[in-house]
Amino acid sequence: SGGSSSTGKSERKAETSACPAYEKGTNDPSATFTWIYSVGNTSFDPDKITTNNSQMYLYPIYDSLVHIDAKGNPEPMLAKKWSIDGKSMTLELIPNWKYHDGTPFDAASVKANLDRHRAAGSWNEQALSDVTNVTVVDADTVKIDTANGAAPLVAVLASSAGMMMSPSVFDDPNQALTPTGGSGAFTLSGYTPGSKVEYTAVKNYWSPDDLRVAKMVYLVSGDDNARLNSVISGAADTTFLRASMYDPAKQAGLVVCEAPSLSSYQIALNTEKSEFSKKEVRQALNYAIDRKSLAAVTNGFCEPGGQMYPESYFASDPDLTADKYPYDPQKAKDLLKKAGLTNGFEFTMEVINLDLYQQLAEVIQANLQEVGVKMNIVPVEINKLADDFSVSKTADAQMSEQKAESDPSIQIESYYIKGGFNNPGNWSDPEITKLNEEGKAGATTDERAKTYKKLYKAAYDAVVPDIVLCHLTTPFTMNKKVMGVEIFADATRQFRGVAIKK
Amino acid sequence: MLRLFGTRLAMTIPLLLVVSFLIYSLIVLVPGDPAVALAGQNPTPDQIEAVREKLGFNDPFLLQYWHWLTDAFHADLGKSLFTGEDVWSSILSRLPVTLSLTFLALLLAAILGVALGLVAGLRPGSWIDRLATVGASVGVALPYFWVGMILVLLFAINNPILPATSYVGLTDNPFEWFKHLIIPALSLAIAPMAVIARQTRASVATVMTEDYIRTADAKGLTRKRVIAKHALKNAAVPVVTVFGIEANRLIGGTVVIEQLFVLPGLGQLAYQSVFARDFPMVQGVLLFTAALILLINLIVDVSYGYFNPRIRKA
Amino acid sequence: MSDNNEAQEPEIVADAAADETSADEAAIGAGEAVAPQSQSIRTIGLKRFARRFWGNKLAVVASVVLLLIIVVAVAAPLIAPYRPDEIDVVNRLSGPTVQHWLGTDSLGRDTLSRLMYAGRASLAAAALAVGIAVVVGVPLGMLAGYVGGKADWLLSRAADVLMTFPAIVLAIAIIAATGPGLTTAMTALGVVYSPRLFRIVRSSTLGVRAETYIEASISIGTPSMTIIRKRILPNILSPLLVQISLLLAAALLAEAALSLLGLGVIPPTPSWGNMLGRGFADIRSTPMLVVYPGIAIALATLSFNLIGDGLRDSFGRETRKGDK
Amino acid sequence: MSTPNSSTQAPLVDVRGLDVTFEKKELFKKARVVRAVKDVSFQIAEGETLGLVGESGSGKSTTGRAVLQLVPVAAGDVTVAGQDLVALKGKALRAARRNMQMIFQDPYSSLDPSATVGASISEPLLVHEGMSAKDARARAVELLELVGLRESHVNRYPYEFSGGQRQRVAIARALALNPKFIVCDEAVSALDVSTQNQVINLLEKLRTEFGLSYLFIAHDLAIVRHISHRVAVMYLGHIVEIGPAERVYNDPAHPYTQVLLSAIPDASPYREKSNRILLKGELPDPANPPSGCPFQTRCAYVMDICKQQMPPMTSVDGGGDVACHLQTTGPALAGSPLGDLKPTNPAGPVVGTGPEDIIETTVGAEK
Amino acid sequence: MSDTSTQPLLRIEDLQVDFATDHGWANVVNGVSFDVAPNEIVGLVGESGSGKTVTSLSILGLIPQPPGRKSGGHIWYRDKDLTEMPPAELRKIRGNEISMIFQEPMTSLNPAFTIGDQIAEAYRQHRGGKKKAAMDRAAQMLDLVGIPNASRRVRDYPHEFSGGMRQRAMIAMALVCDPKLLIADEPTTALDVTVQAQILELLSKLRDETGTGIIFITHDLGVVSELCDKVVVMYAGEVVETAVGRDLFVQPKHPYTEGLLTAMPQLGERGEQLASIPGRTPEPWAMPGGCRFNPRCKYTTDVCRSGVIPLERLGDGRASRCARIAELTLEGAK
Ligand SMILES: Nc1ncnc2c1ncn2[C@@H]1O[C@H](COP(=O)(O)OP(=O)(O)OP(=O)(O)O)[C@@H](O)[C@H]1O
Ligand SMILES: Nc1ncnc2c1ncn2[C@@H]1O[C@H](COP(=O)(O)OP(=O)(O)OP(=O)(O)O)[C@@H](O)[C@H]1O
Ligand SMILES: [Mg+2]
Ligand SMILES: [Mg+2]
Ligand code: NI
Repeated sequence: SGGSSSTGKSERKAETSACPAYEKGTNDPSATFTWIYSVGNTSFDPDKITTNNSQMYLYPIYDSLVHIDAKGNPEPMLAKKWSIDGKSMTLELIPNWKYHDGTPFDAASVKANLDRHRAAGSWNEQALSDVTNVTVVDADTVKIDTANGAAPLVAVLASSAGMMMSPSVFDDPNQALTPTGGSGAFTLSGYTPGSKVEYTAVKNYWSPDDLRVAKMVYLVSGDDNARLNSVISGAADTTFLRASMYDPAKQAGLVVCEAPSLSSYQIALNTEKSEFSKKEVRQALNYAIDRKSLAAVTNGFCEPGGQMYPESYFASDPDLTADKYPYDPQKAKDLLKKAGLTNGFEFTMEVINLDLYQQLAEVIQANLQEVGVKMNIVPVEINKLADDFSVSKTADAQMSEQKAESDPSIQIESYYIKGGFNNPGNWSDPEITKLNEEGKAGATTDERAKTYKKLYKAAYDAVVPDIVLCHLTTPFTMNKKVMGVEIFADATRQFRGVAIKK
Repeated sequence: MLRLFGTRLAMTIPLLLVVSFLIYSLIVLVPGDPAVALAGQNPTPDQIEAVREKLGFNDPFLLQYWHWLTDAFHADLGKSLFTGEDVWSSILSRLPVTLSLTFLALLLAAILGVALGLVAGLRPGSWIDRLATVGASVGVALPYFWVGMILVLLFAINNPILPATSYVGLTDNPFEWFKHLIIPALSLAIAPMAVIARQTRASVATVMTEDYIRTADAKGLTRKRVIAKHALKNAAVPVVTVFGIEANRLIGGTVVIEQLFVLPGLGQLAYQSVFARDFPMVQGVLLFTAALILLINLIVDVSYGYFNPRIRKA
Repeated sequence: MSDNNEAQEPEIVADAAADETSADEAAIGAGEAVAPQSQSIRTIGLKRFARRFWGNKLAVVASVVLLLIIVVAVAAPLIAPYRPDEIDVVNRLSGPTVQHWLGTDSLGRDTLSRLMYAGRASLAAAALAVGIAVVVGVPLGMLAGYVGGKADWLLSRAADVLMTFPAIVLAIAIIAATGPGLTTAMTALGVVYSPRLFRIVRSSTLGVRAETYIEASISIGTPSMTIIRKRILPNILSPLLVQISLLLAAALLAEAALSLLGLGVIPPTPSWGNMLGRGFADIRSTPMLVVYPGIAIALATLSFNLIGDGLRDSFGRETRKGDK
Repeated sequence: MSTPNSSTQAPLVDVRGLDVTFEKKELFKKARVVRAVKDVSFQIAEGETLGLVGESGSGKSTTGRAVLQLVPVAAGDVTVAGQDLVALKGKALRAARRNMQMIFQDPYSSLDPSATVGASISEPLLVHEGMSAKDARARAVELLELVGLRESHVNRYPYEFSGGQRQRVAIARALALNPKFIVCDEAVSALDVSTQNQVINLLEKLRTEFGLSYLFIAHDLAIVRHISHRVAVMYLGHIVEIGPAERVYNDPAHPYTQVLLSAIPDASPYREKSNRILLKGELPDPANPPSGCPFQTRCAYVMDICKQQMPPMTSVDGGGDVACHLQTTGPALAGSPLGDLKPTNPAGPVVGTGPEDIIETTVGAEK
Repeated sequence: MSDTSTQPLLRIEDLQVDFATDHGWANVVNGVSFDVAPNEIVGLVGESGSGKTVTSLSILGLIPQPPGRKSGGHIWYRDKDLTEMPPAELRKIRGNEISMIFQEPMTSLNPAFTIGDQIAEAYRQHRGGKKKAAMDRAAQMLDLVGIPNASRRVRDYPHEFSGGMRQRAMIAMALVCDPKLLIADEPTTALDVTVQAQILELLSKLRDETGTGIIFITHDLGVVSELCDKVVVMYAGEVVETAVGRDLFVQPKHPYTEGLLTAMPQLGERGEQLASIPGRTPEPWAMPGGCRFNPRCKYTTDVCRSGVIPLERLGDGRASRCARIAELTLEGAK
């Protein structure tokens, strides 16, 4: 293979190309679907997981109350209907369903699950922290009360916080490795930690249209090449691609599809440190960075962006495109001058010690050098990044991938609100704080969209201490037999309804 | 021999204890707190503290060590902070990969190295000797990870005849097992092979000039017998020594190679858990590795007794 | 007896004169002129060493190659066509072109320039690691070997403990504790290598300690420190130098391995190891990015090894068979 | 010929009851204690040479090194030039070393191979005299000339010298501080006969010139005879016989001395071949010595008492002392020449027929 | 005394051996000729480096090649030329009909195998048979050479033997196949006089009992005088003198022999000047022209400095390589 094939490079634009859809009647119901991902699971108990990625391994086993589809729209699941009334939400449950251990699925069990999810020490505690009360209205109805607004709950109940597990196994520590109290389409039939998870379909699933294979296998391999090779060699059916694997996958004759995600690369600044408390400085940084170059380094899999989420998401301001921050070193210099920093300044940025992040950091470093800002790069592993920036607050800045939370309010609070985890400098803006409260109380998505448009405009005006670089798109690759794979914008990897051609 | 084994074993155990203490303190005294990662994506300080308390990080250091050590005696090395897996069983589940890899690599290195060294050492100064010597120098200098990359390039990318990554169990499919391991094993084997060849050459060449070889010749023994009986056994001691050293180094190399070839072995486990600050896992893996290496040293030591009867008494 | 003294003198002189020729021959080789008396001791010693080393063609070539690598690394700012961090994203991952003889990397930086600069970090890293190992290992080794007893026992056991971990595993653990970076990584390696030097120095010292000339110095009443400095050190120098050059080779490889894993030299500073790591990600599209740094590492390592071998052969004590 | 002045004043070297033990520690085993030197006493007068002979491993070197305090002394007194060395430590001991020097057996390993001979000879001067490097060099040249080498040799390395020349360098180094006493430990054993003779001649010349005293250790009895005024015979760490060379060689009082002398091959076509006495077995393990007399296991004249009691030192006619029961309690044997005795050991030496036994035969006589 | 007029057991004819050195090929054995009869002990004497070992190794083809090479001459064993013999055949003779004892008892035994094993091995190689039988034979041989408790000590390793015992074990190994010729290369040099006496005794008894021919190499003239029937003196790779019986000691026929004899310290008076030969043996790559001894010889004249000086037969089994031997009267041992 020659070096020239990938030199289309910076011309490539992020695009959307759907993966092959399910064609009715062509599937093999006894087939096995194999997915290969980069990191493994941490627990099979929805309250005991320790990473967001782990949820992926739980979706086949546990159904949640609400389902968020690939584009981010809520759909019914274990709750066939719900209504929101300001600060409370009422859910109507599906009838005649049992947990895998035979315990009936009813309102009492839902309340028990929600109470367990929001108890101290649960992974989901934070997501449900606004919930004040859960009541059983009747056998099929549950009501949830919140302190600030029930709107964000819809999305939250589509995550691990809405997953339902048989109450009879709540206290069984073995669930972490051998779950038996699931409520979803599959049960766990084999597990090799760090390398392989095997699921077998349950009989008489309540939604037979969403179950089209007999087995699913999730493999784990941290290496990009390896994952691609597995798909090429047939050891796996589907995997996600990193930029560098895109061309090889195409060359190998595999199906490649792509969709925008809610994840973005961003730099968070500690406003207590360095010169970041000055708005001009933050603005200058935004102008100094050449987002197009960054996009090129990612091979076009990260679209330049100027706000927290891509414009396609409901919580965004469609006017705030990357063009709001064109690459303009002169303007950056002027701003720095205005801030009294004619000679620039120096700071240290921690980045995740993965190759791509470091490459991006190096480009940024070169950009900033041009406007007289010296940025030192310290690569650290992902756990330490949070520790240094958010807990011990020793880092000046950090660059990482921000993955979507179930609801925009969570991320907003983390970055823009005083006391937020990713806001070690306790930066705040009264307008944003106010709009955030408003957004949480919004009854409908439309209503909330309006609020968030205002919020992000305010964020732009105040120049939040969080420099969004670009929004990622996710490419998947698969062999020609796979049907019905959807790429979820929120980066949850769900394969509900996937099928294999006969 | 048994007695020698006993003596050496008795010397190994205190060593292992000291090593265990070193491992434990090294990892626990490391800055950086796994509790932060464990407390979730956007945790509060209270949550972090709660996690810390739960994991016993707030106990006095020596007490923590004592608990860990006594548990270790019952083959209980704790559980992974992140996956909840039992450390001991994760080690066991990953052991076959690393053992397969090291075993295959060492086997390749030993067989090819000794054969090459023997051929060269029996004809010092000949063209084959010079070729082997230069080859060995180059072999020692080649970075094993680079060799791995180049082999991948040659045999997995340019001519895709071998898989570049992943592992298949020996019992699942021996042929696939071999196919998946041959590139990583070969990369790991090159340097030790060269070192062993060099050492074998040197000691065979030296031994062949020893007086007792002349004695054996003077007895009228056949050339084959002189080499096979009198030369080899004496030449073996330094070869076994470098074999031990190389085995140790090779186990270190698995960390990089497993990372490169995505083999779910101990090296990968060690590397990943070091960076996740998964203390129990790191401690367990390091302790296990140390024990493994001590075992290799022990075997090497005891084998001296076979090759060199002088040592048997000591 | 005094009467005989006169008769004895010429005999001894004759003996000495007869020896003189052969001694000189052994010193400077047949055919060369007898060294003038004014010639200093060092030159005679060095000359013998140089003659032997010169005879080892491989080692000579290796020295030249190494020298070249060092010169290129040191002079990189003067001779490299580009700065190592000159990013040109548009021309990323290009093959060899007129502007970029060896092509560019994933950020469009000139591979040739980076290779030149990388030599600095890689060589400095190796030197630092071995330097630390020398500072730690050599004095302790001499102490343990010379003094023996409890100190020796303790130090040797400490070395045993350190040797129980594969070098790279221990280095990773130390780096995990202290954070990555050239200095910490190489300090870690230095610590890991010090027991190796310690052992070699200790055993060489033990060997020299048992030599009669040490007992002779003791019997003269020479203080221990003087003995260690003037008698032991020069005599363990050859195994030490050999070991150091071999260790430099090992350190170079280890630096590369650590940088490859992202634990060594931190980008954007190029080192052969981190270039290799970066290159591997693009191996499918631009395999040469893996090939070049690997060749650089192998060449430098090979040079160190061959020089080490050459030193070993050239240092060997001159023995004269049949001369009792 | 100059004779040593003895008896008139205190001896230069006075060794009394010297004991040296080596301990070899082993894991899980009792430490192996080797008493390498046991209750050894002798005196050396100014200008006198005491020869020390014995089998390999009998403790000759250890005795020499213990006198110079190069190995720890377990018991006994060593006085050299009126100074009690055993009591000295550290700096004082180092200072005392200028009076006594040593020449070692192996001329190859006794000189630092990486130092010039000039540097080796200068070492004592720099240490004790605090001389400048230049003065030390000048003195080194003088010393080289004294031992028959030349100025041009001063900047050479040991490997450029022959064994004999090296031994001369070692002698020059030993002489640097004008010592009174030199221990020569097998100083000529590694040399060819001809070279050996030159070195012996040199040592003799220096002794007479500077009034040196030597403790001359060797296993070649002919050489010892040539250079020594008095001779001591060691066996298994003990001095079994000591006395004037003349008397010891012509009229040995200890059976072991007799064996040693009879074993020397003689090239002279004129001398009568003496009866050779062959010694049975091996030197006993010094860590596990026999009871009673150390020679008892191999002695041709062994008596019951020999197996129980260590014989005391008794004086012998013709000078010197011997530790042998034959000389004291033996059946009416005290004082009579050993040569007249009939062997009494019924178990082995005489009656045995296998070669492992002591056989008395005539060797080398005309056939 | 043995009868030397019968056909010799071994005849060395004009042997030439070279070694590769830094200075090119060096001739270390030059035209050596002598023979050994059955039941005869031939002493080969000379200073260190005179070529004694190389000569003896040549007999069994044991010269290390490289760096050595035989560049001329023949070695006749009975009627076979050992130098022309195919290796396989030579191996049948080695250790069987001709065997050898080496100079260094400490290093000539293989440290990794038991003494018994090493002796038995030689026996089985040539005589075959069961291992057990060979071990019994080994024990018997050890017993013969005077190792007490032989049947137990066959199981010992070399390091468990003292130097004297090892040398005796070497002798046992050499004798295990009842050789016709025994080559003993300085078997006693490393040993104490008392042990030396035991071994000399053993060898002379052996000759008396089995009629084995022995080449005994030493640099100690005293030993030669006591043990040997015939003496061959070597200097710088050449035979300079041969003599029968003790004639050599009464009147040497070569200045070098004279030098050796007068240098021997006598058990007589102390304190006399000891004689010595000035200078040293020349290095093999820098041999002087003419008589190789001429730079050290006190009788040197111009005739000694050039040309080839032949080994001249003088009758009575004597020969000398001295150009001036007719005019000189040399001094023997005292
Ligand atoms: N440093 C030492 N440690 C332990 N044992 C020793 C040491 N030096 C000597 N010995 C033992 O002491 C005894 C006497 O040894 P020594 O060297 O004095 O004998 P020697 O008479 O000089 O022998 P040789 O003639 O072989 O030189 C021997 O048994 C020897 O093994
Ligand atoms: N393997 C060898 N390589 C080079 N030269 C050798 C070798 N073996 C012997 N020689 C040379 O051959 C010459 C004769 O050596 P040889 O060993 O025969 O002497 P020797 O008479 O046995 O002396 P010694 O009494 O020391 O045993 C010497 O100059 C020696 O340097
Ligand atoms: Mg000694
Ligand atoms: Mg020899
Ligand atoms: Ni006089």
